[in-house]
Amino acid sequence: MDYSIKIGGEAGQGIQTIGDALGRVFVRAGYHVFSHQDYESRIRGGHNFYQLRFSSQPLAASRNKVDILVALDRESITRHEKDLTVNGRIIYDASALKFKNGGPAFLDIPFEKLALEQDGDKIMVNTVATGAVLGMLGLEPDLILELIADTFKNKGDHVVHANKNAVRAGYEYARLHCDTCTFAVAVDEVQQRMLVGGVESIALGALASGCRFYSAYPMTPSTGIMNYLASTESEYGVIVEQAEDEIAAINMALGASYAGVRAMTGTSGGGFALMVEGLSLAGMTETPIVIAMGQRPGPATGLPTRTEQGDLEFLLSAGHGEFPRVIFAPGTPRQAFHLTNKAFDIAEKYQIPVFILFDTYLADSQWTVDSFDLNQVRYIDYRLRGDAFKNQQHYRRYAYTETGISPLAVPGDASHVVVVDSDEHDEEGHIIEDAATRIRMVEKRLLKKLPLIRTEIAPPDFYGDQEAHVVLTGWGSTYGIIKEAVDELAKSMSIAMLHFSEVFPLPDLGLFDYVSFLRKTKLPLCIEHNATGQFSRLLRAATGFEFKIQINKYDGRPFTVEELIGEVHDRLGNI
Amino acid sequence: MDYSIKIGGEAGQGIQTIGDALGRVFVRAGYHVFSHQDYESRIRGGHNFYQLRFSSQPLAASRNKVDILVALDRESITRHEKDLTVNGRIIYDASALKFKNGGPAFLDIPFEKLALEQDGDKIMVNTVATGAVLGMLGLEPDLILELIADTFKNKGDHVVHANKNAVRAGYEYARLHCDTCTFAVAVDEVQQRMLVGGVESIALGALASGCRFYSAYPMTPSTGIMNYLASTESEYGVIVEQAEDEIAAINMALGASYAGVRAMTGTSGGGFALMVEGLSLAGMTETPIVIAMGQRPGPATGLPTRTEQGDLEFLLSAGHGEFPRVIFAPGTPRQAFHLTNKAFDIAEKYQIPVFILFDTYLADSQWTVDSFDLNQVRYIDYRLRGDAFKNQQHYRRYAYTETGISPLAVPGDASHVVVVDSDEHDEEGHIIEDAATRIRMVEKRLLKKLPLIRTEIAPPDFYGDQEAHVVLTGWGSTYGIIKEAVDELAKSMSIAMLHFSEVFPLPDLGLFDYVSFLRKTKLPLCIEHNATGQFSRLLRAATGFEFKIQINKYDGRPFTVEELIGEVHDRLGNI
Amino acid sequence: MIALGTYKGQTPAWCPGCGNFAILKAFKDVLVELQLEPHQITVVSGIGQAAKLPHYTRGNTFNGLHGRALPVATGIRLANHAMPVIVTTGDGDCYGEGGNHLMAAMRRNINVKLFVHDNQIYGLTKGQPSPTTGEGTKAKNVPFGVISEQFNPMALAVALDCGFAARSFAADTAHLKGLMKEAMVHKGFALIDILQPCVTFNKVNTYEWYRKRVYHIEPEYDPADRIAAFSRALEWGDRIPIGIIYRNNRPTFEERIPMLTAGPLVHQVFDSSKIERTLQEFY
Amino acid sequence: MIALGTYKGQTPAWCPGCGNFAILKAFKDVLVELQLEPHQITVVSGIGQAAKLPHYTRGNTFNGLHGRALPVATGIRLANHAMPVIVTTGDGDCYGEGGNHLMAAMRRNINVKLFVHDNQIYGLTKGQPSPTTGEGTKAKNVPFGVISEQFNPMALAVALDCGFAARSFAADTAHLKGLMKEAMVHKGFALIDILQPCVTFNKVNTYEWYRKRVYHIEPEYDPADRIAAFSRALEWGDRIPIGIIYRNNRPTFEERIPMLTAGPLVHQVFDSSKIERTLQEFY
Ligand SMILES: Cc1ncc(C[n+]2csc(CCOP(=O)(O)OP(=O)(O)O)c2C)c(N)n1
Ligand SMILES: Cc1ncc(C[n+]2csc(CCOP(=O)(O)OP(=O)(O)O)c2C)c(N)n1
Ligand code: SF4
Ligand code: SF4
Ligand SMILES: [Mg+2]
Ligand SMILES: [Mg+2]
Repeated sequence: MDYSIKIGGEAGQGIQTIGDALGRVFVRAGYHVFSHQDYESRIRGGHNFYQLRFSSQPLAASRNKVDILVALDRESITRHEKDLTVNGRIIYDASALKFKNGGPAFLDIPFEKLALEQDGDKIMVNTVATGAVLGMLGLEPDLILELIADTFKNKGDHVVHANKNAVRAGYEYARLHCDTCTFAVAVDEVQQRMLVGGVESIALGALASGCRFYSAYPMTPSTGIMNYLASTESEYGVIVEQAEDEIAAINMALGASYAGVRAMTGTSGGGFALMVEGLSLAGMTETPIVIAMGQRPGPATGLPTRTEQGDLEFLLSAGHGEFPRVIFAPGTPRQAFHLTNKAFDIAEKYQIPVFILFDTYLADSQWTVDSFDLNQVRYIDYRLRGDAFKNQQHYRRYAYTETGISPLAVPGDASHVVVVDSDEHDEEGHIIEDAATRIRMVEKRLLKKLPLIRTEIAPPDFYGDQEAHVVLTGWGSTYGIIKEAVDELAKSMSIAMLHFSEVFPLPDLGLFDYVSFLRKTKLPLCIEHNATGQFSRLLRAATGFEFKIQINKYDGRPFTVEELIGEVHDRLGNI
Repeated sequence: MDYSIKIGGEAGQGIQTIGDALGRVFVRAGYHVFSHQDYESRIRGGHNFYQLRFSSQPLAASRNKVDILVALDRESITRHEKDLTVNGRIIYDASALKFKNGGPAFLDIPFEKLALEQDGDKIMVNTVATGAVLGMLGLEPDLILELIADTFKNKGDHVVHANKNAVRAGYEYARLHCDTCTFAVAVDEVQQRMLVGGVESIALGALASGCRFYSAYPMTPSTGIMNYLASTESEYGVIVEQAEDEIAAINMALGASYAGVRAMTGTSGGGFALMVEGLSLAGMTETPIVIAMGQRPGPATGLPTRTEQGDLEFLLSAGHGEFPRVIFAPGTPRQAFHLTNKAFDIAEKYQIPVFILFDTYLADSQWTVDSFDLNQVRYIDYRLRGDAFKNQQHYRRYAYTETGISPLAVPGDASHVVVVDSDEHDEEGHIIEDAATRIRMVEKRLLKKLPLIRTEIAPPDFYGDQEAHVVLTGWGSTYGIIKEAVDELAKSMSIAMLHFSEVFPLPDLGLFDYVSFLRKTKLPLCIEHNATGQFSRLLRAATGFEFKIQINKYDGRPFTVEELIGEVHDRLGNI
Repeated sequence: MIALGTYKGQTPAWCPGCGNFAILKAFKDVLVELQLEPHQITVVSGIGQAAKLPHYTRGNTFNGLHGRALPVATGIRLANHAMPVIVTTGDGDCYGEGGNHLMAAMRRNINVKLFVHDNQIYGLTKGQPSPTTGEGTKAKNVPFGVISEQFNPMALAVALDCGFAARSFAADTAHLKGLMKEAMVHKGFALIDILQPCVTFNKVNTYEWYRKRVYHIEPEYDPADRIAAFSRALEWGDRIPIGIIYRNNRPTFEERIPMLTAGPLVHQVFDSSKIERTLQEFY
Repeated sequence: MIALGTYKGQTPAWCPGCGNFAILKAFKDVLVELQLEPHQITVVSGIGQAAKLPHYTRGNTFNGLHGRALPVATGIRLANHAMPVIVTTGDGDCYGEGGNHLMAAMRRNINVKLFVHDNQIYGLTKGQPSPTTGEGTKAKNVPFGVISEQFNPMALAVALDCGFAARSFAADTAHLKGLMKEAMVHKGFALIDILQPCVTFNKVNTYEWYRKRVYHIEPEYDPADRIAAFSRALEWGDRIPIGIIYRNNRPTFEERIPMLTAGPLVHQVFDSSKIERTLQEFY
């Protein structure tokens, strides 16, 4: 059982409300869910859609086909009708769309009329549509009614009641009129799972890591992190500050981190461009910071609400001068959660900047997850605080050590002073000019730490045939798409996925020699959502391995599984 | 004949005045000159020096040894005495330094007293010292007297006269008291040459290229470009604007370029970090711009007055999204001049950002140059202006073309409008959201231009033995140091230099297959003024060739020729 | 003939009812009344709802980065000071991200017209507070309400001796058009802060809210009196003055640059022979 | 015992005679008089001559980037509002590169003390004009003289309702110390613009020049009157007022943040068990 529902309409019509509600219901009903969104950079009008898939099997991506199309505007039909499955159905409100189609796939449901009948409020069109979808599927309405009770409880009984009626009206209407519907939904065993999106997972990872300060300037697709963290401000005692610009955002976070709390910022490419000087400051002062960097298609403003993996190389060497950094690029919400936690751990342990490099596709897609593994969450306070600090005889912020890691103390906790400097400095943190100190500081800050940091990096994920002829290599948000493509293609060929979520520094070859593996395979392919193959270049610079064949997409939309399969087929001639 | 003079003293004592004057005199006397400077980030005090070498042979670097040490402070003696040659001399003013050394190398010249005797002005100490050096060398004083007449003519006859007397006083004193001096200066034929420094050469290159607008924010080592251009403002009709910050600097330059004039900005790493978003804007809008990026040791403020090659990788991928760029890294003033000209030509031709990546060492060093070859200067106006623009039937700023290059028109010159947009846009420049246009624009802006741009890039400089066993590879400002090291080492081994001044994109292998060449040699070495070998990594990413052995220096000082020779010797065991 | 159609652009992607429509209309009307052709002006904008305006009309356009319209406009004016340059921007774009450039532009008195669509909110990014958002206003990312003091662009303008500082209201078309025209003919930098209802995200400062409060500054008012202007600039609450708050006659930046007396830089011919003489100085 | 020696730091790399020495001395004196220990304060600075000050004394120090001291200071205060935070900065650093942060800090009223060493020039980079450089001043990069209007930090402060805005003169030690102490005890953001002779690059605004012009604001003056304050702020020329120009009692940013009522963030213990409950909301 594997159905895809597409909700299409204008910005502001509430397609997200419908999609989110359906997703929640399916999860509570015990299904696996995957959803992603496609929207324009405008607040009202245009054409957006929400693609939602649910199944009794785990899901990792959307599929092209549509079983139920909820068309809130005319364009939804024109654009997406072609994707309808044989038994698929389009539901729409003929009077609202001023359009009528009597074809067997079309089901005219008077959303507006039904909504108005309940409580005279057009807003409830979405609730009616949600009910209608459930009705067509023949899924019991209890779960949605429960959800409505939860969602609207703050708005009073009246609203809850009206919405419940609206659901029922849509539900009944669909059951009655979709007499030819053949959807069969069943679930083997109901297991409770989370339904969670990319940005929330990052925010949750930050909370689980003891992040106490988040300063940012709004920018798609990172704003969701700020919003989610803000909603937990008082519960977690975390401060979320909207900075006057991105320069201030990173500098504030560095100030907070210096003062002793775990700090983070988040942005997208254009905003990060403004943080680059601050990044270098983090490198020089050895101030821990986590930066969530949400990619969208560039250059410049580009396509602000769409997706791309175009900023990997930018991050690899952003900032003047040389200093260590780590870049994680989660491929799933679970990775987003755990890698954010790891980011904090490594940032604090090595006193370096660590990135969570995500993108709009991951940010906005929702996955079902059995759970996040809280036992795996690491929280070690590496700071020198309170009595431990007081007990130090001497304190030097940049004391030379075996590992290059100097004690990071909390200013004010003891009678020692904590001095950090963006100039080259001595062990105490004061400006110097001499060559000898410079050399020792570069060794301390950079050369000694680099090999240690590498030991923290986990090998890439391997999935599929150990002896695969074809290997689909990817990084970051393409995880699910590649995985599903491998599942399909495995039916007809020897294939595997190699996925990197810890992308810089690249994992050592000790535990898993992926380079030898790639050299051995007949058709190693690198798949990226960018035009020039940035990861592929990184791999070559670091290991010498060159992907002769790459699969790139740079139109701002993620690959669909079907597209990727097609691209792979196109290249099989190269074996 | 090959003498080195070192002038040491505190900031503010005028060592640069002495050095510059001596340099000018030597050049006018027909010698080749090379000078470089070493100074702290302070305005008064500390210890700085100016190293000046002159010879009847062409020069490309400083040497460790000192023939004449002009010690304006005590520290000059403590630090640099050890570098004195057997017949070398230290001149100093015992009463001013409150220090006396009767040794045969020491010559006490009462600079202050002699200066005061002329005109009661201590400022002339520098003039006296300059005269003294010339006296020791036995070089006729006419040239310096001429220079003084030039330099001080705006200050009136009195000042000229006093300074001439001061020169004579120093000159006579030295001739009289340096009776054991054995300096022998001679020049085969007097040829007129330029004495010119790195920053000036960049500025001159900009002027020769028709640069009309330079907006910048002061930052070492780029400020000299702004100062020099400002001094020519009215003559060239060039506007030099000090922006409120670097963000404004690059955006102003883009505005000016859009409006139809050749525009440039200059900065150093920290300032460039703030320009990164604007760089991406240049990429997206296809607005030509030349950026002079002066490296100094980072991260962050680092060592503000010293040198490093630490920002190459930063520039390679600065900016979000993908767009073409070109990076030139001149190794000599002559290259600085001609590559700045080439930068403008390529920026305008392909409508892309082009970098002149220099560093403090190149900025502050002065070379003798026979001349800049003005016939080689290229000035083609690629803009669509005036009647040519008026005669267009239609105009679209981003029209699709074979080459990806669309007509770049001057707004206002015709009745067509010129629309540029930082969002993804259509041919007319208006915002779009669709995938098809996006794809075509990425092709136009990036994929079509890339191969064309590569054809513009010249092969690296090769110098030395065609069958060399040892190859010293470098880029940018190390040119002269490597060349002189090769000259020395060639006496005892088969060696060559491979120097890249056009570093990105890397030159094609068609004209000169430097990769095969490197693979063939026994000991290919990569020499960089940074800690991690950035050029080496670039070469590997682009060509697969890996330098197994690198020579790096990251203390903020350039290699001396002798040091580099030592480093090479240390690695000969690897052959 | 220049008519409204001359200025027809893309269909706006703004929400129905948005205050921006009225501003766009006024903008076009003024250009028509001034009988300027599209190629005779350059419109510069940043990023935001307001900043999309140039696409919804016709003209030379530089739609740049969030917050950075003013430096671009400055560069354009320095390269071609015969070209009227107008910046259309939002309160976030101009008073938030771009604050430093605003101060510099006022100090320069660069002859650029700055029309700020001040909806007291970040519209395009879905409702975060901007510098002009009222204290206490709640948003998703500010659940406890804004605690920075509301930014007063008029007070800033008076403090920085801005050549022309005015306020208008999107829905008062005649007033807005009048001010836009005055700004266009003013010699020097001119700021109009245009109160603009955002019907989607700003539920406080609605048409109604503004309408109840705005009043036309009385004709006797003397905008040359800087102290009086400062008092008037501070007025915000039950009554909000619209009109020219402050005006002076400082010389423009452009007219003080000696290199520009020979005409716009872009039209000055480049003489490639000069360099030879310059190089002589290095011998 | 806290004495002057407690605050001994590196030997200053300033030019002999520089106005910064007097400011440094006053700064140390005030800390001694307030009996604060070095670890009980944090000094934040940017880049410039003024910004080197923290190295020449003792204290927790964050010497950050050019122009970015205020955001760092803000972050420190938000993480630890029990820590007095002082920013030492130059006119270029704070009014030039950092202008946007200055406006934001005033609007926030973050409890940071901002001491601007205003030498009306870029000292460390060898004499380019700063925002406070007088019109007409020539420099290597501005051969025809400055044509932007001189920036008036006091006027800006009054316009942005800055909690505490004062001016002093480096060579008037008693006055400067008095103001520094008042700023330290003021609840909220406090700016002191300190006129500081740069003996090397500023040949106009010398000790002499300042001495002839500065006068102490009369005791009767009421710094709470914003309009009067604005008039006073505009006074610059033959007579330059020094003293508190404007002061109000706005609540500080820190005290308006609900999360900080439980004490400084840095001392609030992290409860790692909460996350489990939060995750439940996603089922
Ligand atoms: C450097 C950068 N930061 C953030 C953004 C995201 N962004 C786009 S518009 C905007 C705010 C727009 O607010 P305003 O200027 O008031 O315009 P409005 O949409 O309200 O008209 C932001 C934060 C961006 N595009 N670039
Ligand atoms: C981003 C950046 N731009 C430019 C510089 C170079 N810089 C260092 S200090 C300075 C100006 C200092 O002027 P001011 O703040 O007035 O300090 P002063 O030296 O006069 O005390 C500049 C431009 C820098 N360090 N960083
Ligand atoms: S969000 Fe607000 S400002 Fe933006 S278009 Fe809609 S109503 Fe207008
Ligand atoms: S340059 Fe000026 S500000 Fe800097 S130390 Fe010297 S006198 Fe002081
Ligand atoms: Mg707005
Ligand atoms: Mg200064």
